Amino acid sequence: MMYLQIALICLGCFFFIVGTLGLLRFNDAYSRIHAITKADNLGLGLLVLGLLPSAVNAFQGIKLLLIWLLVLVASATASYLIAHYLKQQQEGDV
Amino acid sequence: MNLIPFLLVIPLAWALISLLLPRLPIGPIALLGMLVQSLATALLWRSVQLHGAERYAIGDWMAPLGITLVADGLTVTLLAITALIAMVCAFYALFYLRSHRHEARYFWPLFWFLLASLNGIWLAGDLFNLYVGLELVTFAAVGMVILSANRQTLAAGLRYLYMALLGSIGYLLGVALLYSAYGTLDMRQLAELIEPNWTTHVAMLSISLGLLVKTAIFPFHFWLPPAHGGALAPVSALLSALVVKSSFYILARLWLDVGADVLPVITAQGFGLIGACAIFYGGFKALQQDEIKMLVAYSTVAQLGYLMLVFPLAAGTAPEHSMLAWQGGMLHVLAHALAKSAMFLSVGTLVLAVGSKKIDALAGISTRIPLSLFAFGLAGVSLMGLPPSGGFNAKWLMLQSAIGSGQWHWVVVLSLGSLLTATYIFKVFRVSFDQQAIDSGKGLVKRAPWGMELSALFLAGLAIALGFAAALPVELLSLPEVESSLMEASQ
Amino acid sequence: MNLAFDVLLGIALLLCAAGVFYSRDLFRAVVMFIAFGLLLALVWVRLDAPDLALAEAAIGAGLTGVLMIDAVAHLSAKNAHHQGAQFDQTGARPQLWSRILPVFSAVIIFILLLGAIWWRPDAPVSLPDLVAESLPESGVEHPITAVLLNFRSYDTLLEIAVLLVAVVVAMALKPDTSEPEAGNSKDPILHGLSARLVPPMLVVGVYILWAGSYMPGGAFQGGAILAAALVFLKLAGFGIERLADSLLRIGLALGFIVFLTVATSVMIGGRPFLTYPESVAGELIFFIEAMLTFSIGLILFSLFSQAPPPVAPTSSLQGEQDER
Amino acid sequence: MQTLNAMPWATNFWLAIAGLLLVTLVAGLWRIWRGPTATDRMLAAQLFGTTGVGILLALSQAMQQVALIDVALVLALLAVIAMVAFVKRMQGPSS
Repeated sequence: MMYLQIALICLGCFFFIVGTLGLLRFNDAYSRIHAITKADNLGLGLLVLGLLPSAVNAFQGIKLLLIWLLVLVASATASYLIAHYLKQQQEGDV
Repeated sequence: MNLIPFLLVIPLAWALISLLLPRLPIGPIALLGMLVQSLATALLWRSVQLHGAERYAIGDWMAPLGITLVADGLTVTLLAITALIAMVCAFYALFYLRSHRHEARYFWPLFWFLLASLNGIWLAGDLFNLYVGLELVTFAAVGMVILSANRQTLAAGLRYLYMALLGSIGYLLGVALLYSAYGTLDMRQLAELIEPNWTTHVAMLSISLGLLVKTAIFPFHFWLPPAHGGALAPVSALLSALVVKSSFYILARLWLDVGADVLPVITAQGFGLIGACAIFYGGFKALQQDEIKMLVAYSTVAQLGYLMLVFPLAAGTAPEHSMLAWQGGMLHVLAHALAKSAMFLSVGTLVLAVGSKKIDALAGISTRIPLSLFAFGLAGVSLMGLPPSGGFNAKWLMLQSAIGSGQWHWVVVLSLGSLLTATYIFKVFRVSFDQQAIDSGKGLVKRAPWGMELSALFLAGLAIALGFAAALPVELLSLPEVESSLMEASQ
Repeated sequence: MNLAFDVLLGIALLLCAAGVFYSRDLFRAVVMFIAFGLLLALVWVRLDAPDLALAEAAIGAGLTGVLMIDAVAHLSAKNAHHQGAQFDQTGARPQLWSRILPVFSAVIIFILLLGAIWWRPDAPVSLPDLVAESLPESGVEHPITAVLLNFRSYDTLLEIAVLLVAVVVAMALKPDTSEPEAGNSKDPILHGLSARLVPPMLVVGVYILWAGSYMPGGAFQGGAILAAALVFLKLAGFGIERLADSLLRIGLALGFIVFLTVATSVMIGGRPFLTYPESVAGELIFFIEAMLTFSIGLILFSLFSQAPPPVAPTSSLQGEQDER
Repeated sequence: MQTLNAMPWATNFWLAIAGLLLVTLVAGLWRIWRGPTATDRMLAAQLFGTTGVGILLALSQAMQQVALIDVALVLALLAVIAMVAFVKRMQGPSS
């Protein structure tokens, strides 16, 4: 169990690092959106999964899952909104 | 029944009424509230006079766990002057706000919150509670400044807000240090525990700087003239008479009750020095103004400087001289509050009557609107410190203290300051008595409502009357508990 | 490890502060400030003050950011209208002294404070011990709630008054005629997001309020979450700011009214101001807190909604390139 | 089955994770500073919100503070609002 936890958490961190690298290195905003959603979805998701066995009771576990779920919904929508906004901007410019 | 909580509950309740029921005639209701408030204040005054200082534990939790309110001689004096000036300003505002419909709706809730917070500060016996009181004063005062919401008052109000917040941070930082070092926020307990050490000095420095910013003492004065000069007349009166005194009061309380033993003489002399700078700088700037309200606002900067002279006169001098200085300083607070509110109210009437803020526009009005000009003049007499007036008594006590303790340089400052005050007051008179303008029929004015002229005259009359009745507040100041702390201060 | 983490956190916080301070681009400063709020919440965590972390996460990282973005949008909209007439100062190159003076005074303050903390005497009085001793009589189990709502409830009462004053001023500044948010509620995605996010926000807000009696949480944090939910609804185009004026006023003041009424009515029984009868202290505190949560939520939301929506499209900001 | 927290080095492990996430956050500051557009800055802030949630969760284990999960929950709920405000306000009423 412990090793599974460590593996999940490290993998989660890996995605956070990848997301940040993408944010820094990619050239345009669309690719950067792509990068940060990796951290939102996979990074936090794996981290939460890795945390679950350490939760003190079921209530805390549910809260952990809820956090992930909320971030998923929020980040997906925010990404859509900002991409949509960018597209409008570009069409407006042309 | 103990009256202390009612002095807070009454204004808060009236604030809610005027906020929630704007359709009622909230102006007259406010006047009724002021009568109730004054009655409560008078009863508390009497009780303190008879039985000495009172302490009140809120929520039945004893300090240091809970918050204690204290009503001693100084407190009831300030409560009384607050109720008095606020009542007259409320009466004046009834007439003044007729031409300001939008502002009138929000003036009254802010007025009551301001009153509640001022009373809270006079009564507070707890350092953090004073911080909360200061915040409430600041927000209500800034709100009142920007009521008329034009670009000048907004800018002035925002600058006021930022400076006041900066002052609050300084105060809070110092309070946090004191709390971490002594573990209590109760001022009486702190007075017993406090020792002169590095932490105390830094804390007191931070607190003092913060409060100096809020009191608009010389290098930090720049926010005051546009804020006080730009606000509506009754607001300017309340701000100059009472609000700036609240932070000075805390400063005085702290040095007097808590930090008396840890105030180095050099700090006290430094306070006196910036006070002297304020007197001269404010006086010169007042002389240069061509708008009448700005002249009065700069006069406030100068007059606040006198308050700072109390510290060098009281610290490190013989007990009797120290006592004289404190009495003079507190009397100056009262005299200036009365005179300055009278001045702002009368100026408000004058500006309304001639329809211009310029001093030149007042040419020849001495025959047209003599009552307001007379009120302005009476208030000016007190500000200059001419006998008989409250201002004279205050400066006389401070002079005696300075001469007695051999600090001749402060004697020079006090006398020159009065001369400077006379110069800028007479500047207004010279214009208004301009014979040529009177003959040519210039200075035709609108009639001012009688209530406005009367309120200013009433306050100005009181500023003079304080010259005869100065014994009353001075006697209260030396009630047992205050006296003991005064003695500590001088040892 | 602890130390390493804290040092890193401190450096990050300072970087953000410097970023806010030295940023000439207003929007960059705002984003830096949002990041600063987030890091500050972490600092409170490390200082063992989860209550403050909770408040900072809700207000600093959430609401303040929204308010500031809103303000920047207003500024740039105005800027586009009268071409740079009044906001020239924001773009002006700051004088050298105005960069050096703050740094200089910060260093002096830092040194003074360092000395004050280093040579700090041991506190002769311990309030935390007193709080712990009196906690059973307070009616709640969480010491911070006991201090805020019972031992020092007078401070809290005045703090609520401060909030109320702030919103009165905002109302006074609002022009008498202002249009409601333009009805661009067509965006189905945003609509869907609010339908999914606002209910959990309300549930969490109530949970945080309720948790306050035995663990970090309470009226301020709950109120901030409620306010965030309302802001969200407004942004999503639900016309909730069109509440009746009188209803809004009562809602804004409700918490204060209840607090003041309870505080005063106990005096009828001969108790001092703000003394809860011990048998019902817990219930009274919860009741007051619930009303406060509602009012605080409305107040914080009102501060946001009193401002009229920006008048012009603000695309000028988007194109603003960073001049290095 | 042994969970991670039974280990004596668990605290340090969680702190290291939190520290690692903090390092990525500091690196992200560069994007806020550089921009070049407001959108890029907001994207960085968006990532910060998620990273902040991650750090709080890791700290809740490291410091054995259950209350921090609540803080993370609140942050997760509210971090997105700034983004929504940005998009709505920058679009303006014209769209």
